[in-house]
Amino acid sequence: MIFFWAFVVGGLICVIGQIMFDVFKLTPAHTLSTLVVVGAILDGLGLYEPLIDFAGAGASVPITSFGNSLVHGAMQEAEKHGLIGVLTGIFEVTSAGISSAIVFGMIGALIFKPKG
Amino acid sequence: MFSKIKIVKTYLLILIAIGLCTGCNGNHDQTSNKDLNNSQVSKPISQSVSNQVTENIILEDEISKVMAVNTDKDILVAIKVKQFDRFRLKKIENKIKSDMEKQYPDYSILVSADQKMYFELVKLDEKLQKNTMSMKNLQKDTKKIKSLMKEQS
Amino acid sequence: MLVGKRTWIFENKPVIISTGTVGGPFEAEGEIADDFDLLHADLWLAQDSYEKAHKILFEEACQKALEKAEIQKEQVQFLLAGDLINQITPTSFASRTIGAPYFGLFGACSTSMEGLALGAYIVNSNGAKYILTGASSHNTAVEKQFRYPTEYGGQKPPTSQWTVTGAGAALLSNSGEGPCVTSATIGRVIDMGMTDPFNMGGAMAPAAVDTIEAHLKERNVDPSYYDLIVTGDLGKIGRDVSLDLFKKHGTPITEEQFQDCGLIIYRDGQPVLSGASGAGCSATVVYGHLLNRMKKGDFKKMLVVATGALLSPLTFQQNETIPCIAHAVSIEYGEGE
Amino acid sequence: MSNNKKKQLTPVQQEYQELQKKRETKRPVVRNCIKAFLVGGFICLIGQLIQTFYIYYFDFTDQTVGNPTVGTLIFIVMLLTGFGVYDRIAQFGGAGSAVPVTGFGNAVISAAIEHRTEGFVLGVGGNLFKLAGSVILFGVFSAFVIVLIKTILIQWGGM
Repeated sequence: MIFFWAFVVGGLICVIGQIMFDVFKLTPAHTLSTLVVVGAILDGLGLYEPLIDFAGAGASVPITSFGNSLVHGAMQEAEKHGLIGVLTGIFEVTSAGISSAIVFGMIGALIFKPKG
Repeated sequence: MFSKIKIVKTYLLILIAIGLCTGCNGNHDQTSNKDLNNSQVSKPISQSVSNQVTENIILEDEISKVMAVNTDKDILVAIKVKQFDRFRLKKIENKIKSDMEKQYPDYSILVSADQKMYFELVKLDEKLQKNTMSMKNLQKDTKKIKSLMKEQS
Repeated sequence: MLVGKRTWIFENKPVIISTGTVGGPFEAEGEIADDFDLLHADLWLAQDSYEKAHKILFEEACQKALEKAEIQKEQVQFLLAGDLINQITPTSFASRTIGAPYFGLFGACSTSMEGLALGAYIVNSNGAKYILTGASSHNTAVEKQFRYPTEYGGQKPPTSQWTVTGAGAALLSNSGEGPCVTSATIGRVIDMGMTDPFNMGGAMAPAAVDTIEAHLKERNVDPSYYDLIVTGDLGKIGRDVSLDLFKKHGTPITEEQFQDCGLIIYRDGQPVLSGASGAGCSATVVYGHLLNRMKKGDFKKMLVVATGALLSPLTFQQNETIPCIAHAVSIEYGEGE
Repeated sequence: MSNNKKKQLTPVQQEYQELQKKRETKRPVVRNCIKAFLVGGFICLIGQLIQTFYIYYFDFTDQTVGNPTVGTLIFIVMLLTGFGVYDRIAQFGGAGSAVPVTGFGNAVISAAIEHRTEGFVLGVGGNLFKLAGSVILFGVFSAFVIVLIKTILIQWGGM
């Protein structure tokens, strides 16, 4: 069941992205930046976590969840340390995506050449 | 230039493969082998409390499956929530937990809809049914599950 | 001799005595693969960067042209060439190898005809005996600069075009056998306020139409004078729009007569969307395929209109529009000799 | 914004753009959306499979499984990008392959591979976040603002 909903919700988030590409003629960078901000706002309103509970990877794999976990990390730290935690906590939860992209980027550059 | 790159390439691939294998397998093996050694168990551990809990919780509308295990101090409950009620997952967990705390004030209670919790409790339950588990091991396992569930990402 | 405001008539008839064209693996699968002098199976050309491969492409095109005419590179008086890369380094670096006095040109994808027009002018006025001119582009080197990294997954819309990997060079002389360059019209920069960098054909069409109409008017000939009017890289959209504009302006150019290099080079079914583009597109198709057909006698007079979009990634990001240009050169063969 | 631009156009330019629009190949929005749905859904499905696999066989919970799942997906993307497959998938899937975290990985890894010729420090290092940097910038900044507002509301608003 969770697999079905992961597919549907994940697919629908991508459709929103495609509409931003094709109808509003945004570049990929603009589209993805917007989606991240939307994810952050949704989590600020407490709406994104329930979506992850509902759709699993369907909500946690799209880039919107990046905004969500940034807010999450900052929020956790802010609860512990007050305002200063807002700054220190931002990368608390999201480090995996960024660090693995950096590491695999470096490895990729070592082994691969662009195919064209 | 090219051959050098190729050598680096193979080394890296091997390193990655080794890293992936060892990093992940280590934990796994430890947990599953432990119980086999201590299989000389005397009397079955009473699961009447958890059976009762299971019967009660399954009556809730939002719940599709329940799995519960208890020791003399703890009750661990894994629930599966119906798909469209999963939006309220946290609330449902909390509600069931507070209901149970009233009902069983002597126990420390852990309620979770986490998949991991469910898988683990199913394994524990099987062992309990086969009667291959001592109280000590059960306590050890519940302790492990509890600490696992406390971890945040 | 200048006629009108911007058309040169070359009464001494400079001759294209030989040409050289080089293509990449994607062109080898295309419609006119047989017309290339040299085709590479490897996009890297055994170099360690695409920019170096780009340089080799142009070097080889020049060498082929010289070989075929049996001319030594020391005999070449001037080299007029360019490409799309920042500061046209591939062409300049190739010129370092060739060693001839060198004018670096930038007219985006119109560079091929910009070079041919200037070269013909210099030869016509006895400024030189041998002039080498050409243009080149390399798909991935250009993509890297103008778009995204080649392995980046960005969806290209159906209006976008495929940059040609190829180089074309032509050797011009005041005497010899071959097609003659008879006239040239230099384009103005035309900006219709288009902003979509994935729709170059639509942006460049007005520049092509402007140059073609000015050429016909100033040379005082009817479109039917030419057997073929061929644009550089308008693609499907740009060609359709140009035909619309001709119809609207009442210029009697027929659909059969009006072709586009960007639609000639590849086969149907190659994933090129709206067609081919790039400085190498008009250079390879004209200096290879079209001149070969001309020599076979398929047609006698053609007007080549290479079109260029004068944008950079920077101007696009700063929300500037896309100014465009087109240069027309008429090539004739087999008459008056 | 587009209205603003329209106003600055001369009548000739406007007239031409109208004419051009008729000939411009329209983007097949509906077909693209269906493709994006299928490809995006499929990537999320794979994510879910990996996630369940990690939860079942290793000591990860729903809370902690996100990191290894993302790491694994990006590892797979490195291979697909390096072998020149991901850009083909993207031409078919559009946003379906760009929006999942795999698209983020692809943006970083493709830039790294591409600029290798300029050396590891200036090329790879300098261009790694050429495309993905804006996602990090806006993600971090918006998260900062949102949490700041929320914290202030909680601390002083007594929420």
